Amino acid sequence: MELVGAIFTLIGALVLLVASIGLIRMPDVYNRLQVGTKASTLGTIFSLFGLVLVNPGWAGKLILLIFFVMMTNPVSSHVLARAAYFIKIPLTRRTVVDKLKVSDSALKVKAD
Amino acid sequence: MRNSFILILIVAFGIMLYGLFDAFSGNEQLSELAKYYAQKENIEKVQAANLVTAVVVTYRGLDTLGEVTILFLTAAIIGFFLHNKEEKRFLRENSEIFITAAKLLIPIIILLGVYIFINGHLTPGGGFQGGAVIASAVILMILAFPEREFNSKFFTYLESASGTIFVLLAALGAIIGSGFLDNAIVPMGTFGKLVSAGVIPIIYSFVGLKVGSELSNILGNFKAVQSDN
Amino acid sequence: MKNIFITFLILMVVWILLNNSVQINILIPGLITAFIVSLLVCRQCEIFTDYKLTPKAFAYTIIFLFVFFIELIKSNLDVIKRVLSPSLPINPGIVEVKTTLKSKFARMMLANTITLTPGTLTVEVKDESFFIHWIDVQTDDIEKAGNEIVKKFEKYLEVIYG
Amino acid sequence: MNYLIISILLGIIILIMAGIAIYHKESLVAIIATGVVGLFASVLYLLLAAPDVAMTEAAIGSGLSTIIFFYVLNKIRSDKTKDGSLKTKDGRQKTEV
Amino acid sequence: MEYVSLTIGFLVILAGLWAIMTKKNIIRIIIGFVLFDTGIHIVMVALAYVKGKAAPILDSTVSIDDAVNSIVDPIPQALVLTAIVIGLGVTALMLAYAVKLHKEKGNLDIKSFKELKW
Amino acid sequence: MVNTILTIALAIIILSIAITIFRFVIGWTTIDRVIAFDIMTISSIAMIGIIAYLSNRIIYLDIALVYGLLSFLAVIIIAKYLEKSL
Repeated sequence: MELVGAIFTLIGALVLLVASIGLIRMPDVYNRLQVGTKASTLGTIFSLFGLVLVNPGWAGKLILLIFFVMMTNPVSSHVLARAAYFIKIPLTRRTVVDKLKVSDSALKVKAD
Repeated sequence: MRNSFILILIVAFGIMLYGLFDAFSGNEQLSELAKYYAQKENIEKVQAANLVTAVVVTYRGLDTLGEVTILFLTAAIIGFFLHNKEEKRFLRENSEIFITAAKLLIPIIILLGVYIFINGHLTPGGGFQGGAVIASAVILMILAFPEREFNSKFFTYLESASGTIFVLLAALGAIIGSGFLDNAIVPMGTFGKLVSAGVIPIIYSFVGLKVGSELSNILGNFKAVQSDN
Repeated sequence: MKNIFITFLILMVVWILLNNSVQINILIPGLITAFIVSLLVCRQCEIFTDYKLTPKAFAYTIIFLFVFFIELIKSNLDVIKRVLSPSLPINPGIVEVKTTLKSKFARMMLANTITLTPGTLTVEVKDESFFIHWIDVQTDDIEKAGNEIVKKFEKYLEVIYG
Repeated sequence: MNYLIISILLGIIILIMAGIAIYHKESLVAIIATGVVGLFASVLYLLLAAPDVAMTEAAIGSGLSTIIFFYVLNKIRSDKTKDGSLKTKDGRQKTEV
Repeated sequence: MEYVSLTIGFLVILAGLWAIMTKKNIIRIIIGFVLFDTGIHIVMVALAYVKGKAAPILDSTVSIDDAVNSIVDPIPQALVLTAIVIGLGVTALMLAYAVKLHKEKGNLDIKSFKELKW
Repeated sequence: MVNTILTIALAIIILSIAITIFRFVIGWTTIDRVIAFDIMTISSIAMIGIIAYLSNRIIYLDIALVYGLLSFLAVIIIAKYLEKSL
């Protein structure tokens, strides 16, 4: 059981490594944000879940931590993506469709 | 030219620091004072499992009082400097997702702050950290609902009340117990449980409330000064 | 009233998880604190009203979590495949999908789930349209994209939150 | 447990971040780098068996002071765009103060 | 490990001092001050470390009977804890002054504040 | 055995943080740097968890909680600053 948990943690660490590699390789901000959010969230969840298996006595705090990461990280990346779109960070040239630009009135500033 | 003088100065300072580094040979055991604090009978007298808390609240309690006073003065000076009447500004609407998440997270964050300063004598943390966490809940509220007015009067009252109770509890130690900030004025409880260590968790709770409201006031002042452009 | 009760319940669960034990001398300060905090913030806790306190909703919550975790793992295999392949097979774009959910909390859960599942990221939410950055666009039709991305979670959330 | 290598790596990270904080030309990046210095200093405190200090540094030294810096930076920037001395070109943010 | 931390602390102190002395922008000077502060805290905590000992919090892993021989020094940690909070207060105060100065002159270049130069 | 694997995992996490710092240094836009900051803090949470296991102290996990909270707050505030709606 402990060994399984340790291997889970190792997989989590590898996923975090993939997140950082993806951060280097992806072509524009939104793709980097996608890779970064997903891989880092799952990497952390895997690592902490592995620690739950290694040491079941700590389950309470670790589960709370997993819940916390799962709740906050997507929200922060959503807010960041929204800000990036608003300050007109360009999408990559390989983009095929941009539906948001059509209804761009959603993003008009009210004043200023 | 000027930079080279500064560089020489920095190098001289660095040599001085290297002297300190050279003279340092890692500690093998505790210093005499720390040994006194870590003795079994002294730990059982104070009953705080977290020795840092024991040092901060009882042995060096007056320092903490002075520090809280300094924070209060900082908050007062900043309020004096930056006081502006808040005007309406047009901000971009927050994302609905973020507002909902903030509504979910604010109670949990406040509860985390309370946990941190109530358990100050058992786990790492205490009044200052718990106060900082509560202040970050307040800042999350400010960010998520910018149209609500920041209620600085409430925080001022909370801060004064908890500061007064802190001083009263400390003075009560001098009257009933054996000295200023003596922690044996309430029943001690059993070592290592939540209800133990006498008056330490109570004092730390009030320190936490005080620090939290002071930091919230500072942040609220910095937010209010935004609006005069 | 129901709001305060649900907030109180959630805070108690968080308190027990934080303390990692259920002794009586830990529970009593937790009760007091959770009560005070839930009274303090009750002005903004109307988000919990939509949760249905029925056994069916509870069962669906568990099924939803299960589906969600499977999607999470699938999404990461997908990400790993994309990142590590030398040709970088991406085809990104922003598409629009519609949802029928009304409850605020359910919409937040849906947006979070979309962000954490394969190749999608919520960029903007406006009324009933979600604008989603999709790393591998297959269709730009609203209906088809909705079927592809949203439907599999929406049906559970609809039961849970109404 | 031998944390020596980990502490050396953390130290290298901290020094790189301190260099960025001093020499980067955008103030915003400098402030984020200062926050990261605090963050990894906090991990270093954890390795040095000081969890209390680590928590204080994470909450106050790295969290709240960064937030205060951002409020001040926002204030300074908004004045600057008002008199038009530093216009923002399309998209690219000029945050140098 | 404490040697490494001590070295890092000294280098961060020097970096902060360099920033304070050479930079012209007041915000950069305050950043230098924050770095200086962090460096001093790292040095103090590193000086408190005792080889191979645990954190000064007694629970199931550190027993009360053997506390003297199994914990690190708590006193510098307590001092650093208060010093960090005071550091936040000082930083906030300096930033408030910076806002005020910016309102007076319209910029933050240290060279344009000549009133107190003798 | 378990300790060895966990130490290797710790080293891998540090390596990923180092790669992220590379993005932080060369980052083309500010948003990229903020993403790098986010990933650094999230990785530090996993790192603190592993350090807590290796030192066998449950109390270290409180610090990870505070970390998670403050990284969320910092990202939000930077995003709102960039949107000019702070």
